[in-house]
Amino acid sequence: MLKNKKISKRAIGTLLNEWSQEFTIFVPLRERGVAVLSKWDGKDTSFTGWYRNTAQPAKANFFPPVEKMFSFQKDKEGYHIEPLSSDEHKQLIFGIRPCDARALTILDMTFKDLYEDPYYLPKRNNMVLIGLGCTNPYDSCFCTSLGINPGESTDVDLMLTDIGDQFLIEEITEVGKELIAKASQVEEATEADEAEAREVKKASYNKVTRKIDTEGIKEKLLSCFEDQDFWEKVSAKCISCGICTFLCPTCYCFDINDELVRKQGTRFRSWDSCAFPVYTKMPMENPRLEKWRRVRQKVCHKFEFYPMDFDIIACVGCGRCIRQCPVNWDITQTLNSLPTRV
Amino acid sequence: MKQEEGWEPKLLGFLCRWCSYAGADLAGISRKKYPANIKIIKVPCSGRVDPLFIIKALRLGFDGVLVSGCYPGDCHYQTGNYRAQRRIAITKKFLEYIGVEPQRIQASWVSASEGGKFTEVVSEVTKELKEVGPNQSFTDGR
Amino acid sequence: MEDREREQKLHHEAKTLLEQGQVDYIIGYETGSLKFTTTPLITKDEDDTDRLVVNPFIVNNLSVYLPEVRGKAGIVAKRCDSRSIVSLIQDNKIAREDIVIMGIPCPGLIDLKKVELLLGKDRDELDNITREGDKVMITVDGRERDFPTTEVLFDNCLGCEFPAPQEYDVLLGEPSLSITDKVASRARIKELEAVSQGKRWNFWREEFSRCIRCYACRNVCPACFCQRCFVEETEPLWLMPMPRWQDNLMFQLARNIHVAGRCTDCGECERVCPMNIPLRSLTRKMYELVDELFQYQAGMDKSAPPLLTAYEPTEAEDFIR
Amino acid sequence: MTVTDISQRERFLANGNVYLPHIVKIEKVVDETCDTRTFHFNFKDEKLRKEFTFQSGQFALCSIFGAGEAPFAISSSPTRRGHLECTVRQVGKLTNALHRLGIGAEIGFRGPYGNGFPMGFLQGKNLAFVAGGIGLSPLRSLIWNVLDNRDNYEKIDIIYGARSPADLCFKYDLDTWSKDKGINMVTTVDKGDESWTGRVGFVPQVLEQAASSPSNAVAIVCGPPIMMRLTFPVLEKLGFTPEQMITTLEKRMKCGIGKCGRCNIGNIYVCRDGPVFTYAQIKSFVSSEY
Repeated sequence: MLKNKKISKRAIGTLLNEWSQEFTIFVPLRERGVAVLSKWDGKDTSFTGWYRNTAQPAKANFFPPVEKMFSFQKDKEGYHIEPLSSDEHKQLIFGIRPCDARALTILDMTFKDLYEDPYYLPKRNNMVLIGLGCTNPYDSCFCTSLGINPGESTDVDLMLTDIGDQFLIEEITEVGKELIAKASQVEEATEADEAEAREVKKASYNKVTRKIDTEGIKEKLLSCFEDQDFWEKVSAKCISCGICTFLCPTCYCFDINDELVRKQGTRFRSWDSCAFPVYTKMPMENPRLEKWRRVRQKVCHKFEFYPMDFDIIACVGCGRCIRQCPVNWDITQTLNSLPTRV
Repeated sequence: MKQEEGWEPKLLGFLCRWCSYAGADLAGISRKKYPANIKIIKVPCSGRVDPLFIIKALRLGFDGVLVSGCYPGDCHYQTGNYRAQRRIAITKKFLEYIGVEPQRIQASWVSASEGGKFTEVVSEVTKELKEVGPNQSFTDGR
Repeated sequence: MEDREREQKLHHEAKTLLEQGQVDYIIGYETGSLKFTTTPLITKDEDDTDRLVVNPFIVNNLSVYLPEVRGKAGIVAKRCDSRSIVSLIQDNKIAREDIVIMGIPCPGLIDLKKVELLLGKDRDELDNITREGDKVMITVDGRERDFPTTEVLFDNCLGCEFPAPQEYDVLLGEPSLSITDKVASRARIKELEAVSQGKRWNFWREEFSRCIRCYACRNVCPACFCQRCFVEETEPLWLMPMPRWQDNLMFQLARNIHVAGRCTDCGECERVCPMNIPLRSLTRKMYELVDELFQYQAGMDKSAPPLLTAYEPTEAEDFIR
Repeated sequence: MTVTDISQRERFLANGNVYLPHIVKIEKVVDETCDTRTFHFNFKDEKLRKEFTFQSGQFALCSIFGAGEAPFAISSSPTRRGHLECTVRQVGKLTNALHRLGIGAEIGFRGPYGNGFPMGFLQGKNLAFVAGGIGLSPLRSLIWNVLDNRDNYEKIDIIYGARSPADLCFKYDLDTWSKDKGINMVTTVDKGDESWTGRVGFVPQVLEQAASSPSNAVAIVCGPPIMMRLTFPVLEKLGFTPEQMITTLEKRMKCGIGKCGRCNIGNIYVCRDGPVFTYAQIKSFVSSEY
């Protein structure tokens, strides 16, 4: 029983063009040497040749670095608040990696918790995700340790696997099915294609060699939580910049600020980071003034607190924090060197 | 650059309280006329002017910034104006490289007795700024 | 001297310093967790000193850790780092007697971004990178290719005058001749200087629209040692703490002016930028301006007053009315 | 982590968006100390004015438009719904901006957020209120709430301290309470002045001397962190169990609804899971960064 489809790589342009009737399309593009998700220009599909992953995760499409929350004006009758009209236009991300797609599923938990977030969720609900399996993971990747197969994903609508000149297409959701039903260039996949895809997935899984041991990690972190010596040693070289958190696909902390220019006001929310001392600063004290406390917070939030709250580790092993770190601070080394209580 | 009819440059002046501010005061008392384009912030010394103030003023949409202090050797705090001189020189050159017209960053030495010089400086600077046109560096439409 | 020999000497020096209690900490480099990377090693433990390395990838300017380390420190320093140390001494952020400098004569470091661009491959896809004199050999897919050193060194290394550290207690190896390319070193600045003012502004505006305000450039910079940076001030609020190009650009302009005369052109800000913003085209220009206006180079003389606290009554003031 | 039922609060959302504030108007400003003021305010919206409810101990995010937003405990009692009150000490950009506002000024208000004091648990108990400085403000809401339903509670002790007589907040309330025969009221200052006739001493010491009985009692504590850290051991010494100690915590907050991240203590978000906690809960936190 063959259900999967396939499409020639050369037909990707046509496919995206068909979809662009309905969606704003985002694809990986290189801007000044940095791979980013950009609005598709209608032509460039070169990413199939060079694309490994984007420097910024896809979260920026749902939870941008800075976004307007609402605006406000003052007149004779007082203040008026104008909610911003949300952009209802449907969007489509082509080529999201399984790690980044899982990260969105993890982010959903926070943004749905208690009160639904009125900025993130509408964008999320309006977005179609076309996953593309990794064939060449980075040496910093450790997704397999977090239950992610770099070649597979159920967190997307369609999942593509690179099988040479073609992509094998798996329909994951109903939305994905409909998209494929309407696409003109899609063919039925053969048994050979399926076999090829299985090989590709297996190979890419095996290419991920960096590992962490997540078995009992929550408990291990709990037991060394108060071990100040350990955390001081681990955090010594950290320079407290925001790279690892800003580029992390599961980090969601934000700041809220007002700007008032000639009686026209706007409230913004923007990314914030637990690496910055001001993040927790209160007038009289700061619970995380010391660097080791902030590093501990970052590690524990992902591997201890998030699992306590939502029963899932808030890390997908994308390796950006290792790859982009100015001082090569490596979370996998930290996690693999947790002191075990004797 | 398109200029609106009747556009007048907005100039922000940081004046040392010991000299230039008094000079401006004197210009006022002696009913000397100078362009109303300048808004004045009194500072304890021209050395108090952090280049950040200058950048912030440009960010806020001022067309030019004037830092005015005591003549070399006359600083109330001995060396404040010398320090200001270095900072402003660097700021002016650096911002020029970034793409800000150098005329937007101005400096002068005006003593407490030079009401006349103050009016001249403000007039000249205003004239220069008129030639340069509005500062749209930080607006979205440049 | 070979890197291997230098390393052995370094291990010995570092271990002795700790053993004899001359320093409380050693700050150096150890092999990083990714290919062709090193990572700072900050340790009190004598046994750790065997992990210290010297190779063409010791990129970090370790002097950034000095103000935060409590006690005496033995630090591995290249020329640019040693100048940052001198600059920190000038600013009274650290005391000379609290530091033992293990100087590395540095013939320039390999810029992996340039290598990646040259080969169209990412760092982790390369098999080997070695350096011999004025050639760098890179092995990819089993094939070795030669490149002139000047093509793969960091831009700032290409502009580095002299390989030996400015200030040191121990020198690990003999300084060899530097391979420089002054023109290539400031090629991007020259390009900018050649275009109109408006174009230059638009260039920076575009570049800074990508900035995410991670502050890596600031935090990695030894010259940015303020306890509280102006971007964190709220009364008055100098700029919005969010990544909009106006605020990003303002932040970087003010930062550059604040570190004028302290920046030693170590190039760390540009290297760490995750958005590839050419920050050195700002810092290097400032470095040149300072030199041109005041004949001052940062971190050359530990007894000289810092640039912005000093003056010469005779200085040119032709721009002042 | 406590799962909070917010169904009652959703009707108070502006336009269904949890981040949008309602406009409220300042009706009265009371100077408490040289740097602390109580703002009385009410909704501009007629319907909200009538319908808005909250629990003692809950907080709200107040916007000073242009300056930003910050969380404040509601210091008035839900039993007295003529208006709402927040007591604010001038410590930073936002509170400075708020202090510049006077009667008639408009600010933003969204809430109520967090969990209030466990009123059911408190019923029929002896209550010991222990507060320091501006820490009285969330407790004041509860105190008036309790006094307005006096029959539901047994003995009431109030131990309140401040750095100096001039730093005592809510002097008008302190007067009323000290005259109330049903309340054992002790006011203390760290350092007195010529006119001060009351006690001198730190709150934990005074508490030890006052020695409330732990039997069928609950201690409700709020004050600066150092006071709280010293008060809990004293209460334990007096025989209070950690379950009998209730407090309300303060952290830097931006969202108020458990998303922006900064108010966490381990996996606990003060805004979402608090701000009211028993000392037993605090002791069970992963982190001691409270």
